[in-house]
Amino acid sequence: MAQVPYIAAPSVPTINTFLNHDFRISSWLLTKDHKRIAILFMLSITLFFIIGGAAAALMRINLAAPNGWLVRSETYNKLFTAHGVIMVWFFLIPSIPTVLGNFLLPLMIGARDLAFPRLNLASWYLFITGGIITLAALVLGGVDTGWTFYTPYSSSFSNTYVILTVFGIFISGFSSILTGLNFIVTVHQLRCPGLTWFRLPLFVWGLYATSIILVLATPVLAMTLALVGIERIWHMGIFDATHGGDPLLFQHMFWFYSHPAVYIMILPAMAVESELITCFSRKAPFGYGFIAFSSIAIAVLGFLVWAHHMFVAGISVYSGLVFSFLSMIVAVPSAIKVFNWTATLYKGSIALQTPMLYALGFIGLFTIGGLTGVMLATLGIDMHVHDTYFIIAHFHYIMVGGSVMAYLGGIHFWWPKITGRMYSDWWGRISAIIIFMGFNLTFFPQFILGYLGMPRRYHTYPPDFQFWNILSSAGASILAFGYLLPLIYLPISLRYGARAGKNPWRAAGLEWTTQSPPIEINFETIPIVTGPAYDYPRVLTETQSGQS
Amino acid sequence: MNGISFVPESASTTASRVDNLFLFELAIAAIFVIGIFGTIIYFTIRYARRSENEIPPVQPKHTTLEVTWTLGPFCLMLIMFFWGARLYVDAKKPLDHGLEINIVGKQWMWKIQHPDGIREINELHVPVGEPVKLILTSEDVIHDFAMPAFRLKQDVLPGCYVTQWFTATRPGKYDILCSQYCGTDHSKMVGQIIALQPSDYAAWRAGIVPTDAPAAAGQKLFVTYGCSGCHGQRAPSLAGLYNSQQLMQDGSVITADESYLRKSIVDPSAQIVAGYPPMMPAYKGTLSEEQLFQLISYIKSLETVRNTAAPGALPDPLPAPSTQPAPGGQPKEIHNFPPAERPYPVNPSSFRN
Amino acid sequence: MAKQSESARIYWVIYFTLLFLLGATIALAFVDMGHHWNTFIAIGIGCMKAGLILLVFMHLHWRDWLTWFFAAAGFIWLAILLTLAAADYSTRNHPSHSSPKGEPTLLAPSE
Amino acid sequence: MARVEYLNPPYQDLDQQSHSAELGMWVFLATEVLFFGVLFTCYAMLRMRWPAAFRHGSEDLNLWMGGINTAVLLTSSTFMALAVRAARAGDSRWIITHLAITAALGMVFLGLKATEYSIEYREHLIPGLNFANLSPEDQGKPASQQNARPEQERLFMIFYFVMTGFHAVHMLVGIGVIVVLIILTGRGAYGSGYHSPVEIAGLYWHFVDIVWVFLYPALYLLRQS
Ligand code: HEA
Ligand code: HEA
Ligand code: HEC
Ligand code: CUA
Ligand SMILES: [Cu+2]
Repeated sequence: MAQVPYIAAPSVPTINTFLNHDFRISSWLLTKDHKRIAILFMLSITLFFIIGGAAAALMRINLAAPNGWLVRSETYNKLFTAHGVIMVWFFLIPSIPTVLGNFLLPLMIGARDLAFPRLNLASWYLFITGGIITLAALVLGGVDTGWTFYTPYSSSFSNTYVILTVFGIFISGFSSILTGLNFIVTVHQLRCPGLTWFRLPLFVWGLYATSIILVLATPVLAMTLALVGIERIWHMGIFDATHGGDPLLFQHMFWFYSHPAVYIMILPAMAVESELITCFSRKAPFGYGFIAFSSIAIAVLGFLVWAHHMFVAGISVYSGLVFSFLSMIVAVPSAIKVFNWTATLYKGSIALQTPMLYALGFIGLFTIGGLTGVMLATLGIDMHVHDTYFIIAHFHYIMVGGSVMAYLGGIHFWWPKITGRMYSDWWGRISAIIIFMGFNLTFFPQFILGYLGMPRRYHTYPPDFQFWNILSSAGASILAFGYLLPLIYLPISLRYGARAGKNPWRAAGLEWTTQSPPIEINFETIPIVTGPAYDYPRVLTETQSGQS
Repeated sequence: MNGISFVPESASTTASRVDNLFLFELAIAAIFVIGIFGTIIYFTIRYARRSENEIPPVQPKHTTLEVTWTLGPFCLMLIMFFWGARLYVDAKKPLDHGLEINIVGKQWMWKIQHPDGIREINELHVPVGEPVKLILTSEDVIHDFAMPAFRLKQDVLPGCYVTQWFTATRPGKYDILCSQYCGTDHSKMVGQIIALQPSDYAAWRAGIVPTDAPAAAGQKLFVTYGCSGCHGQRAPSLAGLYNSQQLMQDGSVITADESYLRKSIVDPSAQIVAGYPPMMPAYKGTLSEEQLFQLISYIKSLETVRNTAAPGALPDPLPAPSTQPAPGGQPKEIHNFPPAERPYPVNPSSFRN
Repeated sequence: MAKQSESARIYWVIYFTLLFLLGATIALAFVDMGHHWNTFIAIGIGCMKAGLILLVFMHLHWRDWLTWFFAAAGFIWLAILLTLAAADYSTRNHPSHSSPKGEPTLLAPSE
Repeated sequence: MARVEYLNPPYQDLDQQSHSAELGMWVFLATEVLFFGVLFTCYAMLRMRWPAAFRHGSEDLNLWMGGINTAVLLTSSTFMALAVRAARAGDSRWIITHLAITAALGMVFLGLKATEYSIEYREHLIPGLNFANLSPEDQGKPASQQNARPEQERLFMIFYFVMTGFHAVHMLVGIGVIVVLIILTGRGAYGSGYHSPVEIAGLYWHFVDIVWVFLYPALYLLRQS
């Protein structure tokens, strides 16, 4: 079933778009257009996703048997480190903000670009430089510390390319900071006339909350990793007990960044989610204010809970109690969101097109991931399952089942806007379903493995655990197949897809009032906003008469 | 493939408590997950788009609903928090009695010393029904002593002592799995806890020729490393030192627990006892973690009440170390942590070097 | 955004206040006030100096709430990091911190 | 008298553009606070851990040179503020003069800092290079008169060098920016209509000053218990 655009694409053979006004390579590599930079980011993170995914595939194949039959333990350790580092810093953290955020933020607030277009380009270059350095470290021989770089292993014992990797992450950290800074200033300064805070799309709220974390947490990571590098070079002993330092100090600093960082990965996903759910049920979100403020609440409270990763690491029992309690509190705003999305469906006009399938999958999987997160925040349970596959399952449910699903949903939703073409909805839905199935088969068994006690980062394991591992590996191959499909049908749509028209989904939002793909300066004239966001009755009546 | 199991064996007093809490949260999670999935499926069917032109009604605000689903989960989470906190505090507060076992983790094995001198590697024999207190440290990186069948784990840090206790409830063999990534052979850093009925345990001990008990070994070290040359003469007597209050040169007061003793030996200049010159050499690097354990066991066995004489007064005669701990592995004199000085709950990792 | 006067005087006033505070903090470093008072006072004076620089040299005084917010954010977040980390460190049993200076004890050698 | 040639694409007018730039700088400074914040936090935690050794470290630093350096920086900040004032008044001659004094004082600061480092080198205080338990003077003395350094003083010195080092790097960047501004002002770029780069560079310079205002007491002055 080919997608029939709702607005018959007017026969405009050569419309002028941001894509076709200049074809030279330099016009891409030196572009200051946020839309082109978004596409540069999209291509780069896709590459990183494939590399990280390949590492995951090798790991899963190895874990199909308990004896570590495929790779040696050194290699396995390098695989999961590469997988974690790449997936976190070079795929998921940049994913939604730099691709969808970059592309859509100015369009959604009626601006011609981000506040600092040159910084935006610099951000991509920093990202790519950091990425290349990290990849170089992998090619030269890899790192085996895990993505968490725990000292003193990383600072004194590992003899792999820690410094190079850490340096790559350090550089790409500045990319994050610049993106966050750019978004914050853009939202404050460049909203078009009439676009008050409470008329903003929820996507913008989510990105704003994300940016706050990017700006305030990333420097902590940068400095902490710099200290690890310094320790390695000069054997300083800040994190080394034999010199009077303290290995737990590193963990405090690392998680002060990395817990907020997990919200960097989920807040934009939630932001996408809010757009998808409203569009495909053609209703304003239930509890706009609650969803908007819960984003900010998550961003702020997220900074208060970091030591829940350290419950059994030797922190004081008192701080264990405090951090457990605070972690429970931070789960409340997430709960608010889940319930509000579900309530938005009520009495809607629901269409299960590809983006919506991803969106619904997101709610379910995020809920499972989140609820298991609350289990981990419960002290009595964490002291059994800490650093087991239960953790692995928890965060893959949120990060893969949640964030990656939302990213894919967002890509499918805005693909017509970005490229001006419709993809095959049939293939889209098939792949969404395959990914959902494959995902659950991969990661649900890991909860059981975790409760059984299988530690993470194990290259070999006691044979009792094999059954669940085989299920998980089987699931992973289905999952990989599912991910393969969009990599095929989306590029195909660029050539063969139907033209999309301005607003194929009949969605609300300023970005849908522009041409698809937009022109270079987004809007011929800066729009003026007169009503609230998500005014679906109006949008639907307008688009009905074909005038949008 | 070795069968399919959903829940690990349960063999300690903590295990069933953790399981109960887990089941409780699992039930709540299941209710929410099923509820949310159910609602979504129902809505998508019930409100499926029937015509391209339908315009859904605008939904009014519903503050009561919002407040309900904010406070509801929050209250549930409070229950989880308190329940979990209870368990955690019980499991992590140091035990003041029980069979004390020293464990040194190093890449990639566990070295275990029993109080009566029995040593094991990657195997830990314990009697059922008796509390066992582990004092753990690492020689290199961070490890984690995980005992899934007991539902307990504790990170093992270099340069400091952490404690963890458990009481086995069922005889059997249970995994020890190093759960903190520690390098190449992290996944091979596994071992077994062998829980035995008290009678079997006694038989096992009888069948093993113990090396020197840690305290006795420590006594020898005390002489070979020259400690006895100073202590009792120019340096403070160590008798009765363990768990006493010490005044330091900088005016602070310290309880002389294991960690303090360790640091006094490894790095004496960090904390100087009031009234003495900082002349003691640092033994860092000279003594292995195991030897440190032995020296400390020896110092702990020196029971005499501390003399409060000023420096320069006649030194105490060095009392003879008490002999082996009573059979049954009970160290005799561990009256740690009088509640007055140590607020409850006490931190497991009492201090880090 | 309130209007700022054009006069240079305020900068010099602030400058000499800053120098005075600098002198004060150096002088106080030689006085032993005990009970960590030296630390609190030195950092306190640092905060005063920083405040003056922020308010006048960086014109924060004449800026809107948004600028105030971001000017404060860094410090507030740092305060979170410091307090919660210190909360952990001070409740672990460091022997060197069992009790503050000077308390009489049972078993210490008499002076 | 908006100077249209400085208006960049996404903005409607220069005012909006200057405000954005300034806000951007404030946000950036917030990240800088946390950047240094990590060092301060680690320093504070380890200082809590080893009070005596860190105190000994503070005593080994040169309080007076640090004090003079603080005064130098405060003076430079004042001149920076005056430069911004001149920019608002559109007086490019005074912009250049004040900026030049600021940069010169910055160089003086770095010079003094370098001298301090070299003294510390002679005192055998540099970890990883020549840190030793005794200062060279103490080496000949009988043990009872030696002022031996506790082992953990090494840690203190590490923090001292890392923190002041990062601060010095920020100073260098600041001086570079000021030099560029002087050149551009000389070409007539900034006047009363448009001077936002001067304002922003000012913010940055003052911030670097603030960092030092905390570094100085934290490192040099905590000599009592
Ligand atoms: C996007 C990423 C992401 C997100 C959003 C979260 C969200 C949460 N995480 Fe997760 N977490 C990770 C990624 C993430 N996490 C990663 C990567 C790790 C491992 C790092 C490593 O060691 O490598 C980890 C590890 C981790 C740990 C450490 C475990 C350990 O190592 O021992 C803990 C412990 O508290 C935790 C808790 C939580 C909690 C409470 C939330 C909450 O925010 C969840 C809130 C959501 C909900 C609660 C669901 C919706 C609510 C309802 C449906 C209402 C009903 C709810 C109740 C009644 C409870 N996480
Ligand atoms: C954003 C984050 C992200 C994402 C998307 C993923 C995706 C996946 N992860 Fe990952 N994972 C992490 C973040 C992530 N992970 C982190 C942070 C860790 C901790 C690391 C550490 O301990 O330090 C971890 C650890 C981790 C482990 C534990 C390793 C261990 O502790 O020993 C496992 C094991 O199963 C695993 C599996 C997978 C799988 C099967 C996927 C799949 O979803 C991936 C599927 C994708 C592809 C396969 C690529 C795309 C597909 C194609 C291009 C098709 C063609 C390719 C093939 C046919 C191979 N991950
Ligand atoms: C050169 C003499 C000398 C030697 C050798 C020596 N010590 Fe000491 N020791 C001292 C002095 C002096 C003190 C008190 C000052 C201080 O705290 O450093 C002390 C303090 C101690 C303390 C803390 C005592 C208290 O009252 O708090 C312990 C424990 C200790 N030593 C154990 C040992 C052990 C074990 C050895 C051998 C491995 C050893 N010492 C070797 C001189 C010595
Ligand atoms: Cu030891 Cu992992
Ligand atoms: Cu977390």
